[in-house]
Amino acid sequence: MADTAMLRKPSDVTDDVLLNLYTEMVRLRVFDRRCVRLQRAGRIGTYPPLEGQEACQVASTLALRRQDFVVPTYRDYGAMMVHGVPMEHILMYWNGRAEGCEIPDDVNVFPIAVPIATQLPHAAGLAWAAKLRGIDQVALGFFGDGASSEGDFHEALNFAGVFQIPVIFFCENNQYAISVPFRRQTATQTIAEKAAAYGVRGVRVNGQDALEVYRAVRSAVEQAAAGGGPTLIEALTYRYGAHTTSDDPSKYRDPSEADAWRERDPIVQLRQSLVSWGLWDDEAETELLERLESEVTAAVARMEALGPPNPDHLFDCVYAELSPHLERQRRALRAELKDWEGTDQ
Amino acid sequence: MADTAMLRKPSDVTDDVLLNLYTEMVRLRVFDRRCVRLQRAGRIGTYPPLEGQEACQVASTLALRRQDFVVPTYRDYGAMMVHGVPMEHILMYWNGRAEGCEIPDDVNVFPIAVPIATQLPHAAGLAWAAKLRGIDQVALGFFGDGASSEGDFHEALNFAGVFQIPVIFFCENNQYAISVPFRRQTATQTIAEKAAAYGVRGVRVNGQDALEVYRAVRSAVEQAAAGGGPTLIEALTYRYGAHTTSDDPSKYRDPSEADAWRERDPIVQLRQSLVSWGLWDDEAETELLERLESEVTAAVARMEALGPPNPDHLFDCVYAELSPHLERQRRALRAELKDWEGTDQ
Amino acid sequence: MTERTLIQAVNSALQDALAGDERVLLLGEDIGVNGGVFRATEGLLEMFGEHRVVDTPLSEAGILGTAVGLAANGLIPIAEIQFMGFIYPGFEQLVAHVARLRTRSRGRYSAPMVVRVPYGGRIRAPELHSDSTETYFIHTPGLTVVTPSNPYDAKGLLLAAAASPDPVIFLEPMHIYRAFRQEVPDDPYTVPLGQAAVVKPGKDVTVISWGSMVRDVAKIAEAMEGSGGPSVELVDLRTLSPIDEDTVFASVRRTGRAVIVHEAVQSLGLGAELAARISEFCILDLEAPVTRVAAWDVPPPLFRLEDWHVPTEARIRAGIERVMTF
Amino acid sequence: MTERTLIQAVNSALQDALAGDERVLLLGEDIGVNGGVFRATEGLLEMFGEHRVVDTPLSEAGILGTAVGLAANGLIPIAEIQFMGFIYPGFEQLVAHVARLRTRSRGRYSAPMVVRVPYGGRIRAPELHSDSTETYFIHTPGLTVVTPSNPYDAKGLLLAAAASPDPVIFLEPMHIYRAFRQEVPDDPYTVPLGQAAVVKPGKDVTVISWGSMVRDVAKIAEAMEGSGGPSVELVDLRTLSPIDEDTVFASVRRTGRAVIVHEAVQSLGLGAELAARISEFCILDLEAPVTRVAAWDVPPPLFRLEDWHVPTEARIRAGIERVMTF
Ligand SMILES: Cc1ncc(C[n+]2csc(CCOP(=O)(O)OP(=O)(O)O)c2C)c(N)n1
Ligand SMILES: Cc1ncc(C[n+]2csc(CCOP(=O)(O)OP(=O)(O)O)c2C)c(N)n1
Ligand SMILES: [Mg+2]
Ligand SMILES: [Mg+2]
Repeated sequence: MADTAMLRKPSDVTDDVLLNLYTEMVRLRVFDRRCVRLQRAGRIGTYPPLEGQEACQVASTLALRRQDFVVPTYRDYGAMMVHGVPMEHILMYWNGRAEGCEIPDDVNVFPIAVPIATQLPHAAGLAWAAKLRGIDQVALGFFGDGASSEGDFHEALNFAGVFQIPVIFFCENNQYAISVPFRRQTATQTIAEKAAAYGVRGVRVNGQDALEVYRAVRSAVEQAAAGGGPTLIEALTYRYGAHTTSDDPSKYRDPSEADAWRERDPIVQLRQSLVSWGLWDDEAETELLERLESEVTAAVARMEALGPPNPDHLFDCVYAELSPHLERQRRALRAELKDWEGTDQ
Repeated sequence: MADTAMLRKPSDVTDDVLLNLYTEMVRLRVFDRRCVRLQRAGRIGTYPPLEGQEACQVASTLALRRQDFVVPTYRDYGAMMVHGVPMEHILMYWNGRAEGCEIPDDVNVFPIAVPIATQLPHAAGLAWAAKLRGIDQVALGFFGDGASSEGDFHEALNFAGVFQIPVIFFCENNQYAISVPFRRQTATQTIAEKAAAYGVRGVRVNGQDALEVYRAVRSAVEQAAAGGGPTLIEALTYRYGAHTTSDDPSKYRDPSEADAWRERDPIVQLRQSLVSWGLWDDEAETELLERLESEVTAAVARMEALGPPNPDHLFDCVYAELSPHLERQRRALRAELKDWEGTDQ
Repeated sequence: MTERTLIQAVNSALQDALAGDERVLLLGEDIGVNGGVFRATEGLLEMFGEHRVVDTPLSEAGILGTAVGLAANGLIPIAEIQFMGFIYPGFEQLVAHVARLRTRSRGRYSAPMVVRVPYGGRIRAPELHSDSTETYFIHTPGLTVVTPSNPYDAKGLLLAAAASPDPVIFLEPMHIYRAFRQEVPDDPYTVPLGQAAVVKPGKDVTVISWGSMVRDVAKIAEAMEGSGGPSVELVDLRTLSPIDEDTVFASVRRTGRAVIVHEAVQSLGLGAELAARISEFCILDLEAPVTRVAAWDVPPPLFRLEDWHVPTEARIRAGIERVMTF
Repeated sequence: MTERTLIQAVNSALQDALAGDERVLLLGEDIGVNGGVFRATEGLLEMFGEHRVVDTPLSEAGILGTAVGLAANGLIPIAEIQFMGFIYPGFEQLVAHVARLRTRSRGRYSAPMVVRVPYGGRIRAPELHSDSTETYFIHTPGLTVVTPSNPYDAKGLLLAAAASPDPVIFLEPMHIYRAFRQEVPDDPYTVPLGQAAVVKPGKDVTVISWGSMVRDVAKIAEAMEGSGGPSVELVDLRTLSPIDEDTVFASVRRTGRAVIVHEAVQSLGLGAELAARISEFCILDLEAPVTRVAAWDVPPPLFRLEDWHVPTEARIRAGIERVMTF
């Protein structure tokens, strides 16, 4: 994006949206950096940082309507929060707490999919149900560049094409699947071109440009909602940090690569634009950062205020009702814990 | 193919090959029709006829070299025979006899894959091994139009593209997966165009034209052998008959469709050309049919001359060696059979 | 009431499910225009239209994966997998998602669906069309696994499965799809999940079986009894997960002897779990060790050998005699 | 001899396998440049080059499916699946092909390969990274299933697996990847497949376990014995399929009591098969019913609850006491 272009204020996006895009991106970054520190301090478990991918997650999700579904991977807790999942649930999840899996009833976010690409058929199914039920609702399924190699990617895209499902497949192509570079993942140059193999629209956008992402998703939502079927959007992006906190990126890539990407940082770029359009200034920035730091601090406090894990959670949502066999197992565990609480181990 | 074109004798294919193409196609047809009758008479089990697809199976396989691998589906027993599997083994297989699974040591044919698309990664692996071992060998994996919807199709094509594997994926697009028409299988117009999603060459040929198929595969073999990587070939074809002898095609398609395809019958077409080139006449035809009928009769006789099924076959190839547990089970079965033979049940 | 075969009972249940709840839809390969390779869905496309009886692409992960989304967004998919040997491409979706969606979302979402799977051998089918791998599903917490042994139960259990809030793997024994007819009500009814049935009372030995083997055992039991042999109590397990321990244990405690008969291979077939539980909970009543009669621990063979793979009459008799003479 | 952790022993075995047989190649996600997410393949790309240590696309069916072809055409693939929870997308290839290739071709082809799979819980890993679903593989005829409980066995069993003519699922207990070191020979050696080990002799009760639980049981057994409890004979099964009945039965016949401890969920966990077989073959020597101590029959939870899911010390002790006081 040329500097001159940045100076022209877009007419197709309201100031509210522009500010929202920015503040949510900053929110994710503040959250993300805190989580990396929390993990280092042993206060949460393994954590997959998203820094660098904020525009992808925020702009795509803000372009959805409240009724639309967000179908995330492990790295898309940012999108989940933007769509309404409380921050402390995300913290609890990465801290291994069952409570972290809770999703409020009025928030259309699906649980995090850990097995790669498996969420894409879910997104197709959710949106297909909406179509069959005559509901005005789309689903957006996130996935990574690596996910494009899995069979589930193929089967989901194919269903979407055949049944003209109102679903959006949003690829955060951060160019690595853990250590494996994109060129080892596929012999094509892009993910977007794969859409053609399914009779699906394919679009490639700059994933560091929140506005470009926003417009692409908004248009895909409009088309889907109007019966125009599915879209595959590939957003070129980069994770600055490690794959997860257990990963050491210096094993497989040169740190200069991340530095180069930071030059095109989505947050810095949007801030410059907002400032140039008179929508943002240093004071607003300071205030925002303060507000976000305390939001995160409060969420961490709520996570840490949880009592000890509740062993009933092992059993209570496996089936709608416990079988006598599971009831017996639950009783046995309760008895064991009672003994255990009685000792001072 | 226009009639005038048929009159010009090709200069890039020897008379031997032309005659081979023809006689092998007729051989498959004679075999196939006999099998349908055998099944009706209860002399073999469920059987998937190939009539209509002879050019696909014969011309593709004849374009391979002896050292190349044929990796078949259940419908490609025709290609298997062309590449050297004895006819009686095919009969035994469809008659539920373990002996039918035998493949001669010097015949590079893989076992029939029943689960759809699963053979495609095998073909890629076989050819990849050849490449890694520096052997001049390619593998040709057959598949149907329906198979293109499975994840294994995707993963195999993707590996082939990434590792530039000397493999050929040969689609017999007969336009139905059992009852499901091609347009319900994918939103694209062709299978060939899907190759682009993997950086793989894609070619579409007339599957009723043996020469066109032969040339496409020959060229793909040459490219693969020269380090030029994989090719996906889609041959448009049609099965005249039922999916298997358990299937009733009148449930899902108009008989006139098959009639129209018979007008472009691959055998009739090639015979007309051969006759016009002076390579074939009625006498040769009569002689060929007689020879083939007795070949099939002899193969059927060999199948039917097999003694009772040997229960040891249950155990003898599961592991390289029997564990004591399986040895005990085999002993128990032998004991049971001894008792059973002793009675006159 | 109409005399129906098992497959006709399935068809009747599917029709009732579609008619009774507009959230129900059928998904599968060849289930629409063709009416299913076994004709389980015959006539339903015409009755309910192509949005409720959906011919899908050839794609089991696609079927089961989209079913998760369909179920989570208010529909009740009943998926047909053509044969048990072809459910494996969708295994990841079943194990990682279908079975765990409720837990993973702490109840916000669930995946009420039925996965219909024709299974078992003895129909002279081609390779890989004869697997009995119910263990894979029984060992997966979150799934309910059901199999009927007769037309009446087939309809009632299938309607119960469709009404279940949890995903149900509904195994249909192909061997008895058309083996016999039974009076089956035309109206909808349910046979409760999780309840075994004592299909034949007896006092000397309990035989536990399910699916197509129930009929074999019943015949053998009658023949043995008729010729002065032991009195066999035959328990049709019907729901394979969760196990109806009350019925099983009560019977074994009464008879003091247990034989389990199944088509799955022996090692870690469900007989192992039943034997382990019976030995644990009924030990003081057992007169003999629990005996299993199962398929040998080798892959299902091509069909000319399949009758030697699954329990034969001789082996079932021998199993019963073994516990009687211990 | 070098003191090695279990993961280092795996690395050493892989190095020896690659050096000792040029047909061996490694396939997997992140195994090359990155040296594996657990560092099992660290340094091997540099030593053997990218044709022998192959970073594949993210595609388990692709890995296992091409491995079938690679193995059938003269190579010996050792595939790494990143975690047990991620083998399911390749399940069809394993069950329908890897396990059956020899049978299906009557011996013309076979699929000698090793599939290395980190498994089990208790490393505070994210969701789905803690499955112990060895049952799926044990119940599949044609597969050999192996798991070491210490560094020495890890290297020896892995080299035996690589030399096996049959496909081996090699389960690596992540919990003890780095838990302790042991003297491990630098040179290649094998620990035979199919042989359990009596890792601690005893006379009152046999405990059978495998993988990471062996260490837990050993500690508990010593503590119990130290405080005047029963004398425990601890059998490390090592090969889960086929089961070494000789060792297991001999031990149980001697002690008269058996407890099985595993991380897999109880229902149709391998404990079920062991209990069934022991009850069948050692019935006359048993002083108490065989007891199982296993994970509860629910999915492995997020990590804050995982220690309550798998057998705890209290539960293992209670199991041993239960058979002692029966
Ligand atoms: C089926 C499966 N295989 C392997 C893994 C282990 N794994 C976790 S993340 C990852 C890389 C994913 O790469 P990509 O799709 O590009 O997403 P990114 O992490 O870059 O966001 C792998 C291999 C998994 N979670 N699921
Ligand atoms: C994984 C799997 N699912 C379902 C089936 C059942 N089935 C056998 S053949 C067939 C249709 C295959 O169609 P296509 O790939 O076009 O090949 P064709 O039979 O037309 O040659 C189906 C669904 C199977 N064999 N494997
Ligand atoms: Mg990535
Ligand atoms: Mg077809």
